[in-house]
Amino acid sequence: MKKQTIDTRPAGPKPWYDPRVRSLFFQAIAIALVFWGGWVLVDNTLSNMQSRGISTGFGFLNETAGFGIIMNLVPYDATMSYGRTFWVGLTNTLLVSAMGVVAATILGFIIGVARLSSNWLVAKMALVYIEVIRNIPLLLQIFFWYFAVLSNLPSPRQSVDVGGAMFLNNRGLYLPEPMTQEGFGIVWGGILLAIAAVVGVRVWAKKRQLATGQIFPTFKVGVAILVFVPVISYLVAGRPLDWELPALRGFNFGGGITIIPELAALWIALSLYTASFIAEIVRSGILSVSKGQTEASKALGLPNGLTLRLVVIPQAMRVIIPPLTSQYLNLVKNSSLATAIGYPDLVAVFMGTTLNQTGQAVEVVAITMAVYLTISLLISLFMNIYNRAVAIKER
Amino acid sequence: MTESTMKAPKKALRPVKWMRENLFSGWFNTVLTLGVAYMLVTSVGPLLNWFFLDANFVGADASDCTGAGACWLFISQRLNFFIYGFYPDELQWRVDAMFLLLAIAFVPQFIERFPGRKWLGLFGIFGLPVVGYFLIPGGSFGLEQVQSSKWGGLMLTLILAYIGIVASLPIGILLALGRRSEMPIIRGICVVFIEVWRAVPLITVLFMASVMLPLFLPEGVNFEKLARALIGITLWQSAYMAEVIRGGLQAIPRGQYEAADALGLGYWRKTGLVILPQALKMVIPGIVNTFISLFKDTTLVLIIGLFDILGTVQSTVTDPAWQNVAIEGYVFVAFCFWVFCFGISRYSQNLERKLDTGHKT
Amino acid sequence: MHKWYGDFHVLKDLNLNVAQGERIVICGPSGSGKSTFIRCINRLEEHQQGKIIVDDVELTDDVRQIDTVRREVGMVFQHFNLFPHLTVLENCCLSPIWVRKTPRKEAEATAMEYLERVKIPEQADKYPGQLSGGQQQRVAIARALCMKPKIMLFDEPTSALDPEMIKEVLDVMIELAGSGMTMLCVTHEMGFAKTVADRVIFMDGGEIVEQAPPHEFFTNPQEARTQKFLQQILAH
Amino acid sequence: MHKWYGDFHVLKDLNLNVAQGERIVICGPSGSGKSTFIRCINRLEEHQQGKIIVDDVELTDDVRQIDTVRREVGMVFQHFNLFPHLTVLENCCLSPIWVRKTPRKEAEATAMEYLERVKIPEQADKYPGQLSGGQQQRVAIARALCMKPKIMLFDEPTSALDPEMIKEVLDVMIELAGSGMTMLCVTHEMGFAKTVADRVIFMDGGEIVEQAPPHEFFTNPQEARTQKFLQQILAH
Amino acid sequence: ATTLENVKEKGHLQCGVTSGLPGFSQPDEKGNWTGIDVDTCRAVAAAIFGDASAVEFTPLTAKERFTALQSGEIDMLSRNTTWTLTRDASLGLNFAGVNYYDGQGFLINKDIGVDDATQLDGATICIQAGTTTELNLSDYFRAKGMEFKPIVFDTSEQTVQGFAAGRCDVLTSDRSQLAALRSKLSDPNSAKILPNTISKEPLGPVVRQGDDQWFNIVKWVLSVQINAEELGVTSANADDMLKSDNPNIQRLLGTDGDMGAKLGLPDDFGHKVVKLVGNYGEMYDRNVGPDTPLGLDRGINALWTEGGIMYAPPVR
Ligand SMILES: Nc1ncnc2c1ncn2[C@@H]1O[C@H](COP(=O)(O)OP(=O)(O)OP(=O)(O)O)[C@@H](O)[C@H]1O
Ligand SMILES: Nc1ncnc2c1ncn2[C@@H]1O[C@H](COP(=O)(O)OP(=O)(O)OP(=O)(O)O)[C@@H](O)[C@H]1O
Ligand SMILES: [Mg+2]
Ligand SMILES: [Mg+2]
Repeated sequence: MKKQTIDTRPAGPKPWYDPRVRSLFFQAIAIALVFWGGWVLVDNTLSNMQSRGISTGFGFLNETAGFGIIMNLVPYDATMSYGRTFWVGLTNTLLVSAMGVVAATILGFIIGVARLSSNWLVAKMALVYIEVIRNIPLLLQIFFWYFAVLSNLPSPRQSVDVGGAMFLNNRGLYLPEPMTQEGFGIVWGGILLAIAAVVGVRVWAKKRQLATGQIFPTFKVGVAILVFVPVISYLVAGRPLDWELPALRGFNFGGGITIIPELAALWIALSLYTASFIAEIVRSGILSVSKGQTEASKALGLPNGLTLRLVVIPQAMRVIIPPLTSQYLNLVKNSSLATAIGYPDLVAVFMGTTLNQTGQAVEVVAITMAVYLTISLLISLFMNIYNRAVAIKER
Repeated sequence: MTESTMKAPKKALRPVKWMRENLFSGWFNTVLTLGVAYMLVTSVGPLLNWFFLDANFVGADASDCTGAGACWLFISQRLNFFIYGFYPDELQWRVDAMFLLLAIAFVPQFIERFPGRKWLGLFGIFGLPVVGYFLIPGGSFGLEQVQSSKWGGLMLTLILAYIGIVASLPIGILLALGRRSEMPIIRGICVVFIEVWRAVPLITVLFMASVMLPLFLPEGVNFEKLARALIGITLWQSAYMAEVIRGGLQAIPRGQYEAADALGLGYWRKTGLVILPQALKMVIPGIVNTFISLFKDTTLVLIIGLFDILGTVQSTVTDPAWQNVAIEGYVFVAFCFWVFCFGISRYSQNLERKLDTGHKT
Repeated sequence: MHKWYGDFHVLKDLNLNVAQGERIVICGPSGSGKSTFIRCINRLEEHQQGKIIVDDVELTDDVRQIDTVRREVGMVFQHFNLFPHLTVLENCCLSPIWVRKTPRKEAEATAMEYLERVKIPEQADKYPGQLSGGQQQRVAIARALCMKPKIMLFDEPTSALDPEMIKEVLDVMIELAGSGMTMLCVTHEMGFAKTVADRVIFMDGGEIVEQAPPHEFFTNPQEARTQKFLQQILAH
Repeated sequence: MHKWYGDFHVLKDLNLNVAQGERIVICGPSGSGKSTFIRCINRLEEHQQGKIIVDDVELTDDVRQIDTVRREVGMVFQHFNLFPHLTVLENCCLSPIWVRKTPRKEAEATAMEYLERVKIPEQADKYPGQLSGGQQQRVAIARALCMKPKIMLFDEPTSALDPEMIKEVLDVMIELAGSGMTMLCVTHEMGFAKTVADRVIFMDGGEIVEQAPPHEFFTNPQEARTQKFLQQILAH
Repeated sequence: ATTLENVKEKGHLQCGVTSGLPGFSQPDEKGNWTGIDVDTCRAVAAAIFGDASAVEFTPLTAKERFTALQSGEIDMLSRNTTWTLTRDASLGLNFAGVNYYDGQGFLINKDIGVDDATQLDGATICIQAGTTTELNLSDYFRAKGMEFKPIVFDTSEQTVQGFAAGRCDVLTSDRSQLAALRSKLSDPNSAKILPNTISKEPLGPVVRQGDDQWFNIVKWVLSVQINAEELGVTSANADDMLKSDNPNIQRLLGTDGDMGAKLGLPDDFGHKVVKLVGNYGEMYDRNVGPDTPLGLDRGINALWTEGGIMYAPPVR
């Protein structure tokens, strides 16, 4: 065996034995295959569509939709375009997803912590909850909440009446809607002022704590400011706010804000279902923080609450975030089950009625899928950034 | 220093002490306990009544459901439909045979030390689909053919989940390997494939598979609706599977790759003989969990008009012959799913625990 | 004092008085209950019978008393148990700020002082994961000191360290002992025991078998078990 | 031969001839490039400049040549890197069966022979996880030998082992050396070097600083760096 | 290949139907489908294969139906689908005739005490997704200056369930379906159908555009059934009628002329259709007529000779 120094790169082998060439070759083949496959697909689709007389293009988005949608966050009526139905569906999807994410996270954390509670009964109940809920298909749960539970609420005439301002019946939950009058600008001003004041107090309190060590009750004072300043400005401005109360008109309640049962059922089912997964994630996150950490914290004299807040949770978050992200993604995707109970989400409205009325399946489905892809990439991105921020620095 | 045999104190007062420590330690816990207990007491009674005491179990049709509770005879009367769908009565032995084989293959997995359970499991994964392929649709070996449109109920649910998982495994492996490949383009293709499939809801996938697929294929090429649903489910599932397997691949220490290289094993042998066996074993719990979620997700085929178990139940609760049996129907389906999923998830937890300790030796 | 794990009697009738400023080294074979004993002192473990009185406060179920005691007792663990998500400085300031309500500025100043004392002021803004084992253990000591405890407990502070690093840590501990701090230290470093201990306690099977000033303990052990143990240890 | 990691020049102008049957020990401080060097020889790392010729085959990008060289070179790693899902026997047979295409029977017979040579034939059907570190390392040696390599590379084969086990492994290696196998061994076991090495090579900063027969190397090192290193090592 | 060739090659007709609507298409426990839409499919199968059972049914929701037909998933769609200009023109579809003339109506809970659709201002209304009903409803309320809240379900089962559960005041659909849906309620007498008909809903089989032969086959199979009723040919007397010397009947049953060949079918296809499936009247009576649970009168679906508008062009 010999080794020699020669100041050149080792002589190149025959191309087909050079791993670099090989890898380039494989990749070229792969790319060719993908393009070929894609081209075949597109070609087939186009020729099929043509031979079957299906119109193509996105022109349909400007045509009049002509159908009603029960819930719209952006202004909508039947005279508007199909393009508008897309926005209605999308905002409805985003609404129920956002509500679901918030509720599922809160509930999931509570149940996850309850699962570790020293209270035997509470821990067992949390366990039962988790094991029951996550082992039953979500679609079934949505049906259950919608058809079996919410439908058993009273009819509009027998509504549950809360002080003549809120009503609950099988058509939904009716809440008074604030109607701003002239001069409400002052109240807005008050609200902004209050927010600024709270931020100010926080900064000041932190400074004071740095300087003197006294801990200022920022939270309580903040809440007080947030409540009183707007209330006072409201009174000063001469109560420029009317409440539109829901009232029984004909068949139904009119006026006010309505939370329709479809939304409620979907929201409840999504939140409960996802919460059962989040609870497990939270539990394993907390358990992943070694016992030594809690002991060290106790040895430093930190009480249980602070130990949880300052030592355990920050470390658990690192373990919790990645699976939590995928639960959020699942929740958004699962919100498409809305279509089964008639909540007008993107899939029900746009990939449902609009697709059916226009017949332009390829375009509509492509748009829908692109939307979900975007949402999920955005969530991943956001969570990745957060995750990097809480990652633990190692050598 | 001498009483070395002193017993732990206060042993006699155990229950009281246990309650004090576990239920009533501090006012907060006491309030919680009382609250939860109150909820339990007020809900368990009526539920018990509805489920058992006031329920009707025997009879022939709706008119025998007289009690205030659940009408279980609805379930027992329609059970055949819920399990086999439209599968012809006289041929149902074929489905039963599959159920039996399934049980033979997988029940022993729960029993430690069952001889040859590994082989039974492998038969379950690779052999069973082959047997099923000939047995269920028939059409060969002198078996009468049964169109897939006649399949339904629990049987269809199981077929969907089963084939979905078995078929997505190899695709998932390839995707996972591709995603860890050193070739940027291969990696890119796999990443895009995985992320796209993972981002879209299953019902859009099913919708596409069920009604749009023929549009993408050359004229004349066509499969059955069920086959198309399966293709959709499999592709969608394989993206999830790929991520699970990638987790296993990442957990294999670099030394294993290097040792295999040093032994002169090439890429495929290194992967097949050294890396994959370890990685797959490590992610069995993950695979089982994926299976559970797929199993639950198969209910969505109801939306594209396949009669899975939830579909059969939904179509019968609107049958005019039976009134107000929706809750019973849903509870029944929920129970079926729960038994399966809970059982399997327990199994996977067991496995996880075992693999956990296995690692430390 | 007695303690049980289930039916297992770990600590049997321990009886020990520690005077202020005294430095005690506890040794004994593995499983003899040393860690358990020292952890009882700041109530990381509960004792079932007998009394533990720290600085005139008796340890009972009362959370206030437990808090009081924990404030007066600093503890250093075998595996450091630093908080990996906080910088070294933050680790040291955590308890002063949240428990003793010291202003952050002041807490940081004190922390820097102690970090200087353990000779790693330049690492203050790093994360524990970025330090070597010996440095980490020194941070752990500084962190315990930042509470200005009256008593320091050490549970095998050097046994998870590489030999070069043991010395760094022992040096810090010796310096600390020199400053008159009350210390209880579980360790097998007999050199350390000889140098600083006022008393060496030998435990076995959950009992205190022997206690004596170090030179007596090492040169003239009374009990057979102690002799055997010392032979093993010193054979190294 | 030269090698860079990015801009970092790890191996600088190494020039080494190893005759057949020669036994070479490589030592040097941590990070000096010993592992990198030895891993270049069977192309676990790529070199960027210069030539490596093993048994008349030059290592280039050519996959066939890499395969040929790897067949002739056995390697034993610091952390054994046994395949935990295969039994000891299967570990040993893997490469003969799949690379050399030996019939299984024959491969098993050979494997048993080598297992006997490393003195653990009775462990053949156990899994690596069930063996002690020393036994595992001996299996690793047997596995490498089963390929009937012309050259054996060892990368600190004993440094992950407890002291009692080091001897077991060194004994096997000494025996192996006695049988005339060409060996390149990275180790800090100077005893081993003295006993078997034909030549000791000292590396630092990616260069070969000194090479000499062992007695000369230990008794009369030429370079300052070598002297310093030897002092540290021998002080233990 | 033409659709007819494809169908012959497959050996069966793939027909899209509803996933369950009594009288139109409904599977029983054994998966046997019945209904007027189903019979329309069977008639086509009988014409092609001489075997009324050579059909496979694909249950479809309203949303999926056109996509399924467009994509080639099914050969014909017979799923109480309303014939409209847009559907005919821009979806790439052709309507092959009308097998039921319907109109949209309202099913309402009796408790509400509404007798006329004009009193429905502000009502919550359950509808099925992807139907013309959805559009008609908007038009009707807009024209009347009234408001409504639509609750849109995927399947008719869910729509009824929603109505039964009190989620909406009114269920709207084609009048024929209202009767069927009402029969699914636990107490059918608690609900009534309002007299108003707010739209024209000609329902019929649909095929893909661009295959005229196939379009003709479906169209003429339906016409044959209507003509058969007009000529008094029934499944019971179809064999006897072969001996009839009425030239109309002879052409219909294929004993005279090559009517079948012109369509690419066997000449006796008319005989097969009537013999195996029956004439239009039989089909109607069997599935939705007064003696069925739906109990619908013939009404405008009666033959033109009997005061209705069922009128088929002559087989000649
Ligand atoms: N949580 C526990 N539950 C039950 N037994 C325990 C527990 N913790 C410790 N023990 C047992 O109590 C005995 C004393 O343990 P301890 O950790 O105090 O020993 P030690 O003297 O510190 O030993 P070492 O030198 O190994 O640290 C041991 O036999 C141990 O197995
Ligand atoms: N993959 C890599 N990328 C960048 N630098 C590396 C890499 N691997 C090793 N190095 C650097 O190359 C130098 C030589 O490393 P090498 O592992 O060969 O040292 P060594 O002599 O084996 O040391 P030790 O005795 O600690 O094993 C070191 O400075 C190391 O940090
Ligand atoms: Mg200990
Ligand atoms: Mg090295």
